[in-house]
Amino acid sequence: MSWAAHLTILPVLIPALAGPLALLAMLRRRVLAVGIGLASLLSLLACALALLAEAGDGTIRSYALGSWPAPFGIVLVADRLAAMMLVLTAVLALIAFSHAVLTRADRKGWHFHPLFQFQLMGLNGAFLTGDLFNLFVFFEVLLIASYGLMLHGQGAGRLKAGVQYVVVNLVGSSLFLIALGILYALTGTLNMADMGLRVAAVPAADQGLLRIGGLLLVSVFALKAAVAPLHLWLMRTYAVSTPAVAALFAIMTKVGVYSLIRVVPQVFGEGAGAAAWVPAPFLLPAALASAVIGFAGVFVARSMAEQAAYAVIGSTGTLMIAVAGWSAESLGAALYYLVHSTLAAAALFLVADVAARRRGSFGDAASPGPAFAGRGTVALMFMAAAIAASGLPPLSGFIGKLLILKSVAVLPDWGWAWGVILCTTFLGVVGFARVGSAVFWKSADCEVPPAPATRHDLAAPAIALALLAAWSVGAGWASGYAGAAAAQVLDPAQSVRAVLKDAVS
Amino acid sequence: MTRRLLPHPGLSVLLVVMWMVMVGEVSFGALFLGIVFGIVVPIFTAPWWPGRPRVRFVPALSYAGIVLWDILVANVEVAWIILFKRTRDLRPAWLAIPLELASPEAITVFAGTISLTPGTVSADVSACGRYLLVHALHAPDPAAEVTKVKTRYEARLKEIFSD
Amino acid sequence: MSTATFAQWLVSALIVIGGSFALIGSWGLVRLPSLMERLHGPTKATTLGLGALLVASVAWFHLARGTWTTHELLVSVFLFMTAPISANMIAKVHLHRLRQHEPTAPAGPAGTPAPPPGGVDWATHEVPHRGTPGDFVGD
Amino acid sequence: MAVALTLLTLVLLPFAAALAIALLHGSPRAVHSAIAGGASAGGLALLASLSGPALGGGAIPQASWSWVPALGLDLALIVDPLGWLFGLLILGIGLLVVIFAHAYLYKDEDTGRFFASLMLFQGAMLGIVIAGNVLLLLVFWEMTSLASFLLIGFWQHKAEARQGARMALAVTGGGGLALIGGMVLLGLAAGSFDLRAILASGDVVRASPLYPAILTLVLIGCFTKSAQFPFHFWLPHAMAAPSPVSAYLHSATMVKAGVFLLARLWPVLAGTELYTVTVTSVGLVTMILGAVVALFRHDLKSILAYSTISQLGMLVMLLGFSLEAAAMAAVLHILNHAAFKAALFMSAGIVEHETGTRDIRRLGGLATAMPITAVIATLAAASMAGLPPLGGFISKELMLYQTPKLALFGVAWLLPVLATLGATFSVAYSLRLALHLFFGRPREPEPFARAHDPGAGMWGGPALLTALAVLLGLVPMSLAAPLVAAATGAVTGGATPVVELALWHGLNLALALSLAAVIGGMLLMGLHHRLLAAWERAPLPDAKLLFDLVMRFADTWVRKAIVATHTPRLQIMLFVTFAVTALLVIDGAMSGGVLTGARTGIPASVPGIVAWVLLIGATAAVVNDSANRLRVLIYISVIGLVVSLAFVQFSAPDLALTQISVEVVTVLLLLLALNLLPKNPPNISSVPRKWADAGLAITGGLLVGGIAWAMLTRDPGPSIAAYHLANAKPGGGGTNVVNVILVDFRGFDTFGEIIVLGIAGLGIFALLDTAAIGAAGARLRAWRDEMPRSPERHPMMLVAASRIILPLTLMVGIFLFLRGHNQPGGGFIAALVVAIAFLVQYLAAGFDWSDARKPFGEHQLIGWGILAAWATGVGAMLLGADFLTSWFDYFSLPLIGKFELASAMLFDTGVFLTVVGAVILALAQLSHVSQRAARAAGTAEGGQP
Amino acid sequence: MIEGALAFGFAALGLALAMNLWRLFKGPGVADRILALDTMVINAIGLIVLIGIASDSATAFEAALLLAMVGFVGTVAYAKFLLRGDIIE
Amino acid sequence: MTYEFMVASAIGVLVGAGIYLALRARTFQVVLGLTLISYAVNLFLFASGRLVVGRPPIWDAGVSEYTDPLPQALVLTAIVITFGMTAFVVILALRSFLETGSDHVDGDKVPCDRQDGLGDAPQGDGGQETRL
Ligand code: NA
Ligand code: NA
Repeated sequence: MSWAAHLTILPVLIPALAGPLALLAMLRRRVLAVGIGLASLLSLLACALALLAEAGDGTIRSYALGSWPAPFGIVLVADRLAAMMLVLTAVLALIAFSHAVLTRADRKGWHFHPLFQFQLMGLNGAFLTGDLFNLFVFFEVLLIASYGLMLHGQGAGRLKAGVQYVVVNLVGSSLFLIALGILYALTGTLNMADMGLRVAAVPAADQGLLRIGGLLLVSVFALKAAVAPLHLWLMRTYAVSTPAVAALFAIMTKVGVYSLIRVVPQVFGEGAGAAAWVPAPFLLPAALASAVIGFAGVFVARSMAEQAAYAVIGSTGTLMIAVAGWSAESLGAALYYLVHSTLAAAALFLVADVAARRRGSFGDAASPGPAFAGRGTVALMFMAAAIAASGLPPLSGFIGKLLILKSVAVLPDWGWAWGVILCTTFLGVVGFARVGSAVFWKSADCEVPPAPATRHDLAAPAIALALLAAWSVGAGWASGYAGAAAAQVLDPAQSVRAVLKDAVS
Repeated sequence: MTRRLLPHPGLSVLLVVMWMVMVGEVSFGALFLGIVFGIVVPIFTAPWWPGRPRVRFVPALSYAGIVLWDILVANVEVAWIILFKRTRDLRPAWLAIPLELASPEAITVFAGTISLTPGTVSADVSACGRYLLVHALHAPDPAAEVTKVKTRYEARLKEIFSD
Repeated sequence: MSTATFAQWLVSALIVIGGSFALIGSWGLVRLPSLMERLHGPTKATTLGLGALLVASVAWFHLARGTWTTHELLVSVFLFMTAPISANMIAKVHLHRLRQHEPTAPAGPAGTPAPPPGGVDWATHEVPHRGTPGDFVGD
Repeated sequence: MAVALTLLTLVLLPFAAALAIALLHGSPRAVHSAIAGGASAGGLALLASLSGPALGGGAIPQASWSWVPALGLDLALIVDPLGWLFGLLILGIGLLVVIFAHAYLYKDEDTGRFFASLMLFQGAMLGIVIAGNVLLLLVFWEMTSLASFLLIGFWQHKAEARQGARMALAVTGGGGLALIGGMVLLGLAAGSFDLRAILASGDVVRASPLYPAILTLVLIGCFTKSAQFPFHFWLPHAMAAPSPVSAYLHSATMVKAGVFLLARLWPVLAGTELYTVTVTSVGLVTMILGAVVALFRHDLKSILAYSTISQLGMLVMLLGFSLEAAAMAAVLHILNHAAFKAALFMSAGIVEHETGTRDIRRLGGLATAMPITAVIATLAAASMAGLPPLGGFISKELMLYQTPKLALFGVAWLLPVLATLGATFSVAYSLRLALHLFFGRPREPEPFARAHDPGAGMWGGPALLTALAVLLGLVPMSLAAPLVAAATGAVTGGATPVVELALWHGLNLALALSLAAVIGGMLLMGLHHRLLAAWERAPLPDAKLLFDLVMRFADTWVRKAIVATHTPRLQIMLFVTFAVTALLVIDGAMSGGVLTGARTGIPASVPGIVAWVLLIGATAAVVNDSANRLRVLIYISVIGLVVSLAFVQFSAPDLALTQISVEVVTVLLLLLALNLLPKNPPNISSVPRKWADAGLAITGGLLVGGIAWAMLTRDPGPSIAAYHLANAKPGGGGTNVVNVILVDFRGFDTFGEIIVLGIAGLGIFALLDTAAIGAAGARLRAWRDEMPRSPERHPMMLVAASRIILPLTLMVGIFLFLRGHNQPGGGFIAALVVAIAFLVQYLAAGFDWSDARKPFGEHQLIGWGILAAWATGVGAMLLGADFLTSWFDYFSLPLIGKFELASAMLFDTGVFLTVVGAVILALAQLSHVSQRAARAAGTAEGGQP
Repeated sequence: MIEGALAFGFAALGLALAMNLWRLFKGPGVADRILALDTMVINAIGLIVLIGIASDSATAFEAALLLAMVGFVGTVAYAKFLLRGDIIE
Repeated sequence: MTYEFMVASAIGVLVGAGIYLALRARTFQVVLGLTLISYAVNLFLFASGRLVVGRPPIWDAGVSEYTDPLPQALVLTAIVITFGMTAFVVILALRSFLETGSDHVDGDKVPCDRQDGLGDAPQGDGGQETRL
């Protein structure tokens, strides 16, 4: 077996190696840990890109762990969607990592680098696995790592928020296990593809139970994705996290979205009886509410980080509006927008950090502060990030929203969807303009803090913005890929063929 | 060298026996592994047991036999008290037993024996280490009880733990 | 009497004895007047109860099934080693609370133990003197 | 190809200039203005090169590159006569504005930012007018809002600049969002987003049920941008911008975008009753309103702003007629208005620049001090007033000529009369502007004393524009007719009309109305003092106050709502989570199926029932007694014990072992934590909350219990576990199927699981490491344990016993580890047992004494453990198998006999090391912190140990 | 016959556990509760042994072994907590 | 009474009690609630393999009937993970209490919080650079 055959598992194995190595190295030399982290990230990016290239033609790679055939062992499945998420994760991780290192945020506590690697391992595993229980395990890996990262730097605010974040997620994990128990009890399998086949055979007397299982699973994903009303945990958690970490967390809610997109068509598709398209009646209203709440939060936010956190909720809502369409077109739009909103949220958090660093004691509060060094440049970056996050042209948020508008126009409730998307954009624009003008235009009569020694802190947000620009310029290819990924997800037969091979006759 | 390799030889023997009991089969392979672990584990745990009490093997065995018998009897006695003795007839008492034993290990075994045997429970040691506080469930004559315990157990333990 | 019947008899008897002693121990826990008296029940009656059950088990698997199970022995060893420690610690808690005049820790019929002769106190109330067996960790 | 390149260059040039200026931010002003001017001039040249094909009626220059095919968004560019006309205005006036701004801007101003923003705006504006795809048009449309935000807010230190910028962004950007909706709907209705295709499908669109929605949304977009009533209020506040910006944005470009779009979509949208009535009446109202207000403003730029509103109203009204001739009038007036209004804004800028004020009440008689400016501004104002022989006259005539052709609301005279009224006020404010500014006596000495004409750099541009305004009246046929004709044709989408432009049309109604307007205007001017007094007494609504009120209201209440619902309260988060889940479960349960299945139950034994009572009782006690924390832990131990017994009873020995050992570690952990937590916290939940929580809790319990019941009473179907049972021994080399699943079939889960535990250990370490410093450290130093303590730290019997228990327990751990593959046990359980053995040491002999003797570091154990598991998996890869593929074989050695070696053992070693490391790390750290706390307290007590 | 004995054994241990529960709830002192829990563990070991005999399987014995081994750790920890607050110092 | 009913009802009671405690305002009570819920969840997941007496999943040549081993493996993994998470949340709650002086779940000050001798320490932001 050649090494190329192991490509699928490398995104999990690389950080799983780099994590302990960084741990052991960190006890001695930080530079070594940074080097290990960087090497890991670069090789992760290379692997993810290679997988993307492989998946581009529609090939679905399946990797049987321990060589046990599916559905008896655990399989990893690398299709277009998984590859896309892996690339996004790697890119985002590079941005967050470089910001942490350049701003020395990684020194503000123990174990930043191992935790960061384990976080990536959890994310990549969640994106790759084709097994429902294994998904739970990777959820836990990424969660426990996120607890550590979220608390990085500590302080009362983070600790308070941390308690809430952890407790809510523990409840989520419990719900996940209950859902898994129900589904295993009914289908006798854990492999997603296999379960998708077996749900059709669930007898009439068990339909209620099946639907309950599906709904519980979906509610767990919604909790992770911070879909209203299960979003309450997010704001403070993200707003108080170390900004480099918050930037990385931009993808955490997307794990929930991803899982929903992955599991619902695969397991709860047409043939699932009472559980067919299980979240259908609830998803659109919840998505609309999320978008409204999120952008209302952006509208009234009193600090840049708080605003960014609300923007995450709003963008998830927007994204979910598209997901609720469950068509190749709307799901494609959702995936395009998913990448965009992840990068945009990261950019917002990072710019907020840059501003806070340079404004001294004024932090990122939306109130007039000193005319700090490099204000024009930072203002421009904020504007770009805000344009992206609110969905104004020319950045990809606009294209994403257009894609969503167009694709949901066929839904019966399209009027609501449109109204909410357009009105929330308005709220976002006004909110960002207000905060931006307060922070970057208005000056308070106060001592100007010293200019930072370096301008390194601008690098990571600049990369994020550049990527957003690239995502806009390359929107043709990107939306095409996203659409193809969506189509592949919506045709579970493809992954059934790839995963179960001859096990299914 | 022997001290290094076998910091607690008695313990090593005990561990090998224990291993054989756990494995539940008599084979050279099992014995081999048992001996390996019986040597390695005490070396590993030696830092946590810096003292090296010497134990005489034969008296220890006979002591164990006596104690086992006493346990049997004690249980019946206590059962009898629990079932049939009225509370107002019960004569519980605190006994302060002067200790002749000096090593903590020996005192512990003594106290443990007292706890396991007729109607007595070791509750505490004095701050100076010379008295053992024992609670007796039914001791109409506390002094006799003290004497009995000292002669039956402590004397034997002195022999077992003597250097 | 065949081996099998003997086995049946023996095991049955041991089970009944074991069960009875366990029950008596727990009954003592219920009926005896104060903590120190109750402490006698579990540390003794139950050990024999359990011992009988463990012997029953060894006998059953050997006589009826022809296999030696020996883990029961280990169970007893561990119990005999740990039961006095548990009792000791619980007694210490009682002594401590007695000294603190904790209302939920009444003295019981034996009263409060007098300090040992020689002007010292029990270890629960006074730091064990250096160099004595009670000060064990210093070595 | 050449055309394509030209088009692309045309649209990219301003952006390139913006980028260049931004990059050369630190360079002197001349560089910035040179780049900006050069780009504008270059654009003009490119545009000129396209004039032949664009206006000649031949093949219209267009090019298209695919951008987002999935969306139908192409980078399509097209220069038709309408686009060309607007391009000319954008670039031409842009060039003049650049020149003007170069002279106008003060010394220390950030010209880099100014010109970069200006060029950004120019590019966006140009993009709007030459976009060949409506989605692309939207891109540029919103970009103009953003760029204008930057330009209006250029003087960011001024509050009115910031507010004006935000208001403009809110209104035009918000309108743009409506436009997005309208345009996407339009595209969906027309089946394409290509402009030409859309323009060709007017009938389809107008017949579509979506038409009213499309029209409404598009009109909102146009009206907001072009400051039509009731969206007009942002424009006056945008006057906080520097005058060059106003001259550019509010004469020829930004505000004209709405008019442009109305014109652009004329073939698709115009002609219906709805369209005509709406657009005409909105335009009419705006025209009159703007003109009336303009008469009573005192700020020069404010007067110009309202006049702009009025003039735009006229344009909108004309387009609303849906008549070719009206469209032609509109096109001509676009040209005229651009010329005179840009000239006027620049003149206002000059006046402000040279006198230091824009308040018309402080100025007057400036003609003597600044004659050049006076001539320029007066002529431009005359054109605005529609006086002959200037360009404004001709377009106003054409407008008035059209008014009787439409009976608005069925009343034939309504339009002519009201339009004339608007024209009357236009004459009036134009006259006032010129007269009060340049003629009469100076009202205040100070501004007048300063006043003088600026250099040619500043007046050159307005002069050129005024000359244009004059010439448009004098020689309209040669100067404007071909362009107007072509553009009109482009607007209507029909054939190019024949255009007759002349000052004299003979005696007709239009002339009469025009005359009436002039006379009326003069009359109003004469009565200005009295009218002004009346106006200022009148209770008129202030749009800005209203807007601010609305915004503040929205902010306050949205903020209140968000704060009320989103203050991070864990209790609410959890309540919502549980409640939502419960509702979903109830919804699921509604969808059919039965509660109790057909599986035969297992009758319970007596101790089973007692154990059940134990569990229920202990659980109830936990809830009932939850304030007494130690007692609660004892109850928790009972629950754990019963659960372990259940696992024993229901054939799950591995689980029982795990539960038993985890239980002990959990109790130790909770006890350690409890020591530092408040011992008897008061109750802080209100009674109603308790009842609500209890209700939810009971619901949740019933639901989950019900699901469990439903599950347990159903027979299982075929499960993949059959494969595991069949292959554990032959394929996995172990008889303990659970263990083989853990280390082999699903070893990947276990791999993740040990990482979770390892990270938990690390996270706990990171949390506790800092507990001794900062606020926590201070608190720990102040820590007092109210509980009286026994002085004895290390009870002798316990210490002595722990010394022998350690090796014995380790031996058991090793045994459980080695046999785990075949019998209950395994790495995880063994690790817990070993960890407990060490914890007993800590418990008995104290942390320092025990820890000092420990030959391993927990961090290293975690790291090496994960690495060992990793390496086991990768080892398989090196041997050519998939990750974690197991290997085992049976060997035989003399004396020792047959034994098995399996890679799973190595993997399990990794599990073992990680778990030992994580558990000890967590508990030892926690104990250490309590110890530090105790030590700090002990020191305070005066040396008591 | 063995069934009868087992039934008796189960019943006795069940009753014993119930008595332990009574003491657990009744107290009065926290030491009584710890003692009740300790006794419960011992009775549970007995129960496991009986289950082993009844089901003819020795697989549960490790559970008994483990309970015997670590059961006292809980008791000691509770006691240490009450004596010192800090269970590990 | 069947074991099925007992297990199902025990799960229900544990979940109910767990939810109630998780909704309380003190971190320790919340931890208790989560602990009860996790017992219930482990039992629930275990129950997905149904209840079987006397057929442990230890392969033996003569035996053909076993209980379902898979849920057991899943529960084992879940127990371990839950333990790690519980340990983390306990220590986080404690740490938050030490930092803020309040054991309220939101870190709020509540009346009587000075009862335990944990006097108000000077509030710092606490974000120190560790000695790395
Ligand atoms: Na195992
Ligand atoms: Na637990």
